Amino acid sequence: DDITIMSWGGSYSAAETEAYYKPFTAETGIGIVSVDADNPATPVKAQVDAGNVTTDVALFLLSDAVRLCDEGQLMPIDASMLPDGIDGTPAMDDFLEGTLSECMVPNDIYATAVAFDASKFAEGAAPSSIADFFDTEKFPGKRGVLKSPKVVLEMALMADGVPAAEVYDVLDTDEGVDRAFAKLDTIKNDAIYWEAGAQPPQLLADGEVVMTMSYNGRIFNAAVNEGKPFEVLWDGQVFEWEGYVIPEGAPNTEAAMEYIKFATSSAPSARFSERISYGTPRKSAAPLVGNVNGTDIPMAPNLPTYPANMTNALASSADFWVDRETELGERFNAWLLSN
Amino acid sequence: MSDVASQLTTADGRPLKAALATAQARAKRRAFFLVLPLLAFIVITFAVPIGQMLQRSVYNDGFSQTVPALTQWFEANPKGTVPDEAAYAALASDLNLMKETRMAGDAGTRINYVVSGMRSLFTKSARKAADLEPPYMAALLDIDEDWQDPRVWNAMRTASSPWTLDFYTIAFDRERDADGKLVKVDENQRIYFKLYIKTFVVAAVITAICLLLAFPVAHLLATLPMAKANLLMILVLLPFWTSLLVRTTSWIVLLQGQGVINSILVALGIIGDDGRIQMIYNQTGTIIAMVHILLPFMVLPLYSVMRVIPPSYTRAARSLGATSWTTFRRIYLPQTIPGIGAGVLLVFILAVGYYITPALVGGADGQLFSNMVQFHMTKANWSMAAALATMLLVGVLVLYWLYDRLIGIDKLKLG
Amino acid sequence: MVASSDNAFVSFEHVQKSYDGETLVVKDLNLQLAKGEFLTMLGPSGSGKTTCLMMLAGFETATHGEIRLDGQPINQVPPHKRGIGMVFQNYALFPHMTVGENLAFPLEVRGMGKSERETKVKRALDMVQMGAFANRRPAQLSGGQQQRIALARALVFDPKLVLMDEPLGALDKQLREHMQFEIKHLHESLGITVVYVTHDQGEALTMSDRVAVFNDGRIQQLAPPAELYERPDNSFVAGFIGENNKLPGVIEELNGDRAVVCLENGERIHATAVNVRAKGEKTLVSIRPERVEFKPELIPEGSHTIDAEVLEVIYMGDILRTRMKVAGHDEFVLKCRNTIDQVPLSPGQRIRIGWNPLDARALDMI
Amino acid sequence: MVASSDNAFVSFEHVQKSYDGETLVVKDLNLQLAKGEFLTMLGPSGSGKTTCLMMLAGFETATHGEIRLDGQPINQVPPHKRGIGMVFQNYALFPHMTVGENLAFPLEVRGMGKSERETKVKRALDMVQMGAFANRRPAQLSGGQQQRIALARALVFDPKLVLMDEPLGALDKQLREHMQFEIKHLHESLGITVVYVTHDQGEALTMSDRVAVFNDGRIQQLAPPAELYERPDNSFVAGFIGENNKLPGVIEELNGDRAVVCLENGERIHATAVNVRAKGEKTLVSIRPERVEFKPELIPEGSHTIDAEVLEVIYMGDILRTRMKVAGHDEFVLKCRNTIDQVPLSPGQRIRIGWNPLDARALDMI
Amino acid sequence: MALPTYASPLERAWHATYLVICVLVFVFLISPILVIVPLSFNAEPYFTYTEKMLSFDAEGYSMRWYDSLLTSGMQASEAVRDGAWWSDLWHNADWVKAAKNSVIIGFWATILSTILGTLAALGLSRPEMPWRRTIMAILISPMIVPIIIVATGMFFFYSNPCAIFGFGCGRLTSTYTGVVLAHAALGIPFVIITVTATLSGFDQSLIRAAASLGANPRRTFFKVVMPLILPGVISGGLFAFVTSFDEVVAVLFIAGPDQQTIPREMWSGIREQISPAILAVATILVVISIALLTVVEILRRRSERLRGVAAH
Ligand SMILES: Nc1ncnc2c1ncn2[C@@H]1O[C@H](COP(=O)(O)OP(=O)(O)OP(=O)(O)O)[C@@H](O)[C@H]1O
Ligand SMILES: Nc1ncnc2c1ncn2[C@@H]1O[C@H](COP(=O)(O)OP(=O)(O)OP(=O)(O)O)[C@@H](O)[C@H]1O
Ligand SMILES: NCCCCNCCCN
Ligand SMILES: [Mg+2]
Ligand SMILES: [Mg+2]
Repeated sequence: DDITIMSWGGSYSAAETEAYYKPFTAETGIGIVSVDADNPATPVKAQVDAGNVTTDVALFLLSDAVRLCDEGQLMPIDASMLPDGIDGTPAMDDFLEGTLSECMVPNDIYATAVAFDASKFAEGAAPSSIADFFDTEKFPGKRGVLKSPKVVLEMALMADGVPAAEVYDVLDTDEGVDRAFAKLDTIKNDAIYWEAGAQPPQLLADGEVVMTMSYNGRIFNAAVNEGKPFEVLWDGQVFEWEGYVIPEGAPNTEAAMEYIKFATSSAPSARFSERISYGTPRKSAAPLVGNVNGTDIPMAPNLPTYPANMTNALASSADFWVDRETELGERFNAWLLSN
Repeated sequence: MSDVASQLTTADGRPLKAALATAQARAKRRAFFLVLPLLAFIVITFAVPIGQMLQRSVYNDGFSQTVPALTQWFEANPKGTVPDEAAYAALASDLNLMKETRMAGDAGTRINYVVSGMRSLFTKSARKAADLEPPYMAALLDIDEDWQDPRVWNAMRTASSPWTLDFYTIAFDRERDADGKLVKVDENQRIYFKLYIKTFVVAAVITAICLLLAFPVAHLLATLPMAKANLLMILVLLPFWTSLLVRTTSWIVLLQGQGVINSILVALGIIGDDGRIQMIYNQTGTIIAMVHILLPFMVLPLYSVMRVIPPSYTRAARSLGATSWTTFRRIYLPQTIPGIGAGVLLVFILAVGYYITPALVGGADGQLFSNMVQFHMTKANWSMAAALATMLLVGVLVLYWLYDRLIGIDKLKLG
Repeated sequence: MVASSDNAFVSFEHVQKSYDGETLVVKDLNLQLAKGEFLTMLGPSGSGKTTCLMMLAGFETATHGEIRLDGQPINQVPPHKRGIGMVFQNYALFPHMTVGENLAFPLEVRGMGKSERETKVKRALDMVQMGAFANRRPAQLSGGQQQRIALARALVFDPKLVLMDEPLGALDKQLREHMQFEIKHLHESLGITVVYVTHDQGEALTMSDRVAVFNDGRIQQLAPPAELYERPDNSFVAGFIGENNKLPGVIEELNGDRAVVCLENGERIHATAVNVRAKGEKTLVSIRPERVEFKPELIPEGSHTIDAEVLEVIYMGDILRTRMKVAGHDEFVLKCRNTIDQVPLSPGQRIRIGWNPLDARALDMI
Repeated sequence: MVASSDNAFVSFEHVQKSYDGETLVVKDLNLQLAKGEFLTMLGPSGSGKTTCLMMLAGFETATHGEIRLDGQPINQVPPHKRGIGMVFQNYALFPHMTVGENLAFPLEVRGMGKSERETKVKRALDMVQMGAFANRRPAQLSGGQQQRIALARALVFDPKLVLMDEPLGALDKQLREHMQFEIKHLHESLGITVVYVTHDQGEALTMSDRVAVFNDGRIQQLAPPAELYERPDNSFVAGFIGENNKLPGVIEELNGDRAVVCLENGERIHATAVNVRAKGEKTLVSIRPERVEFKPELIPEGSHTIDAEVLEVIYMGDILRTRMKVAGHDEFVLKCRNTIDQVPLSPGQRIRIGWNPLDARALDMI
Repeated sequence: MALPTYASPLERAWHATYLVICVLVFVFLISPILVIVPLSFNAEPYFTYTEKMLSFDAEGYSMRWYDSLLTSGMQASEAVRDGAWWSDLWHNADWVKAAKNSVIIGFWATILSTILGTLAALGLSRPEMPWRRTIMAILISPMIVPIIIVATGMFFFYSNPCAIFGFGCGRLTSTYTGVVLAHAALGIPFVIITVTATLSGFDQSLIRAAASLGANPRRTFFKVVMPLILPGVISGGLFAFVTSFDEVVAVLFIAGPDQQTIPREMWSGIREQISPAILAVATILVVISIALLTVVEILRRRSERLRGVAAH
């Protein structure tokens, strides 16, 4: 039987197709119907609520996976059933700390980071820290800001000097929230907001902004595939992982499980990372990641998981956002509207 | 007059009005049967689904379905009762149920809408529910102090019934304080009401601009010979065929700082390179792009009405001494009212409901009320989205009613 | 020819109509029409003629009463199955069709073949002398041309009943006479039934089997033309049909159908009593202008003669209309044939006029 | 009264008009109108009357020639400054305004105050007997009522020139006569100039100072009513105005304005030569029905008498129209006044009729 | 449109202004379309006029987006472009499939909404129509409710349409019928509003005339009413079609993988990548619609000529 996989579409799904779908079908004979969604969590939740589930596997952000899992809408996945790493490490140990959760098997780790067009800055005068993003004196000009409290508030605090490890403690207090918004105030007049991942490279290419928050994969794409002089600033970025879930009531749970086992095993995971610059959550897969598919540029240094990129990085807290998203979302929207 | 009328009767003594009504009943039925298929269609394919959806704005069983014990306790104890050990015992039993049915998330989410940050209270406690031992109050407070927060208990009491007005409370920028009284939320959390008003204002501005731009064009098209008019009509229709997404993107290309228009102006020396005009990522951008998208919705109804206005009326007016302007204002314009009405209705309502374009070109303050609906939909907060949608719906219906009152839907029908 | 309500082709029984529930536009209409009859409705503007036609055609519903067509209550038959041809007062030509297409329309809906259709359309167009206009749009026609097309369209499918609402109103005399002839001819040769509305009394009198005079939502008189003209039932009819000299007075003597009336200036005249009941009643004595003579040699024996002062002579082609002052009334009219040997009267002239007392009719005072 | 082209109030000079660039609807129109004149356009349907009015009012442009109003080429003056009141053939009442608003409109655009406006509107409505209808919408009026409103609206603002396109066509005789009187009265008391289109010859003849007979895009004759009727320039005019008996024949003798015509049955008659030029020419002898007598005692001395066979007697109220066969033609008509002592003729009867040879007019053969 | 000779200077000035305004509005309407056409040939994946494009350097232009349109989804896109390749394209290419779906769904949704909507507008425009305002409000409500609510609500309902009667009867989601019904509902307000407005100027006596000539209501409708209100019906139908043709949210929820439409295809991965491919699609659609409109206009003129009606 065919299985239906719902994912992000675009280059993300293109990478999945090459790294997972085609080899999986070749190996098992199970066909794959690929469906895209703006954010798969929304239609999946609707499908489960309506008792009309057509999706077998979906790719979720961690926070969505936690939320829907708590609500009983995703099948719990016993991580111990996952295949061992290619080096023999049991699955439970092979996945990076904390990335496994009750209902989701992680697929990749992506980061939202600051990026800029290197050609627009003199040698050595390029932004070098997250604080620079908020420094309009030193770096006048527009900047692209993600239109979401998540990530943005964390970055604001880090730019304001809060160490990554303390960000959520601070943000959990009213003063911390005020502090984050106060920091945001400093760039409010210079901000161009974006929502779609494709917008930041466009903004950079058009010269509309001097720097922008962006998903690291998009910047990498522009740089490697189109030769754009775009660079990612590996400081104060926020990373999160996303992965596969099985909706409660999915029509083909067995084949779905087969697929997840296959896709999240070491070799395919590495193949995936060669095709899009998101890090693999499998420790055993990291060394397998070679050059960017079809080039001789090594992929590893461009991944959010590359140790040198992780010096001042923050792991997005699903627990925090599950609790506070509604409230902070409303406050963020109110802040956007206020002058 | 009507006194006399009510006394008027037909030959056999029936009131004339009644006789008239009977005589017209057939005609009424016939008219109604023409509408019936569509009405049935809309009711089945649209009204029922939407009704069910909007019902969620007052119905949310995320909490109520997993708290049988607490519900009993709430029924037995009036509002304001300080939760006692029995209450906590009920809570513990319900937490156990949540754990079994994996509903803690649902329950927590429901309470979290009202008291922020309380979702994890439920998931966390449910996870540990199996280990709870009496006295439950102490045990639960041991897990989290928040269990004695009266706001949580108030929220649980309200949410123990699936029927609720909580979401409208939020939509009106209100919340319940510890005593359960309705108060305004913090200044920096107030958003919906302001946005609501703003949305209608922006829609009105867009409608007005569309009307101003569409009127001359529709008039030109209506007065030109058919052959020429049809050629020009292509110019109106082309944008129409083009995806909304593409057109919106195209406006970004045109309007942005380094965009086509600014670059042309710079090249012509009209503005300096550092004097580029900010035409997008603000209200201006939203309005320009939306006017462009909605303009055909104004032009076409105007055109189809203008095309059939006989020239003899304008002639008559001129012969009676009216200047061309007066003729236009007093004779032509009133006869285009059905078209204006249709266009205004279309454009305004569409403008109120748009969210993609404002999101893409609107910048910080470019979002409209529908963006909020969208926001909650993507967060799967059906109830909140439904409440906001209902507000939008009611707002438009009130305007529709006003329009009917002031101008009259019947103005859509002359005579 | 006159139909009873049982075997009537068309019958209106106690029909009332109100548009607004406040005023009755048709008050109590009773009318029977035999098959093949030519009935004309005549009446002042706004008296409900068009409304009656519309009810008969099925486009307005009577608020009360019953209308039957061929014995069937009309409500049972949808308008398009009634086989009624209709000429609308505003023509109602289809603006998007050419003249030819307008005419072909009723034939087409009857499934008539193309060649037969074309023949019929051509014949109908020729009848109204519009053969050359088949390809025009209605907007490109003059008013009279439009009316002719409307007429042709109502007749082209040989309906058994034709309703015509002032079908010749926009035509000149020549053409009107030609069309009157054509209509009469069709009526007779095809045996169709016609309900005709006109403002032209000549038309009404010459064409109709019977004329219904409408006023104020009621039929005032329903009679063959001559009877209507010669023996009007009331002074509305007398006044409405043809020209009429009216002298107010009081009945002094009443003797069967003979009356003596005292005019306002005290003069006594003899008259035929028509609508008066008692001595002392106020009356209007009506005398048709053509029954009044002024040449002494033409005033018949036994005529009543009276003094008159000529006020105005109006040239009307075949007739010279002479207005004069008689018994204190200055609207008294006399018609002289415009013959070459006519004695010309001139304003200010005083003459003596006379009429046969049988021609003076004492009517009710309205 | 007749204007020369210099001092004329309205003048058409060599005006041509074509709608489609193919056929000329108006061919060569020359017409001068003096201030205060009442001119009527009479002509068959489609002869270009409305088109002329439209050009004068400025709604159609002449393809050729010049129209002047008050000495100025009309092209220079916008319609609303021409001060022309117009009654449109299709009324053109504003559907979105009530009757009262329709009437107030021309006053309002002239900036007249409210109370004055109301007075004037009321007076105009009363004039057309529509006082009670001020609050109706046009769609709620009968055809005749709409026409009356259109008339009132064209007159309410006291224009100096009024164009009326069949303004009384939808009215019954009584009302029409009343309105004719009102229009004439306004014309005389206010000194307004009127261009009037009508199909009613009686109306044309009684109301006008001059009548322009249109045919085929040209003015066939432009003359005062009596002249038109008595001395038509050509057989189109003779045939178009009034009723006419036409006997075809050949000129046998021509002597100044006296001619002897040989009719088709060989009979010879005397006639006045009007439009004939030579012996042997074909001609139509026209004799007005009212100039023909059949009572032997009334046939004047020196009359030409001829045999006739009565074919049909048509009742027309004041007149009995008798159709008979004369000299082989069966459309010969004679009109008898419907008097009580009239000798009734009946179909089949053979009589001898006569007319004064001066009344027989030998015209061109069309 | 020519101004009469008596027009005052003010009128002339206004007339000129009016024409200028019209021209400007047309420019406004069309410029976004003009802008996207060259960009669809951009060699780069951005909506930016690059230096190379501006200097008309051939390198700045490419067909890559058109190529990607054709080949994406094909089984063997690299094969020689022979008959098999084209057949592969026709059956498997994502955009071709999407185009087919868009046309099919748009067509049926338009038919459904135009027929039902016109019928209802006829009833609504009769003076004797009872409860007109309320019914009108119900009928235009699909336009008022935010589309995202509509889509979700419909998804829930269409998942098991018989649930309100308490039993199951299959689902409408992931079916053509479901998408067509949803799109028809969304298109109906446009038809209602435009047709009602057009009917308001309609001379009712023409309907009577047709009936008196023996035409039954159906015939009257098609032969008399329809041709006269056609501009309104067409613009209503056009609105309905475009609504369907440009609709993505309802498709997102209701359509299955087999019912992907053009906008849905554009939407795919829009978060991930917006590429000039969507501009290429837009350009192709523009070309097709110009061709269609031109053909329609030529046919119209031909039929006028054949019927011997002077052009007006
Ligand atoms: N808009 C038009 N396009 C083409 N031809 C037209 C147009 N209007 C009128 N005509 C033609 O011009 C001729 C003159 O029309 P006009 O309306 O002036 O006649 P009319 O004398 O007023 O006739 P009626 O007495 O019937 O109203 C007619 O043959 C008519 O068919
Ligand atoms: N739709 C309507 N609504 C209200 N009143 C109407 C309507 N139609 C006609 N009337 C009124 O009904 C009365 C009769 O109208 P109808 O049209 O039958 O008159 P008519 O005899 O045909 O007059 P005319 O000779 O002027 O055409 C008039 O007073 C008119 O104002
Ligand atoms: N707020 C939702 C952000 C979703 C970002 N997804 C990025 C996916 C990268 N593969
Ligand atoms: Mg009438
Ligand atoms: Mg005319």
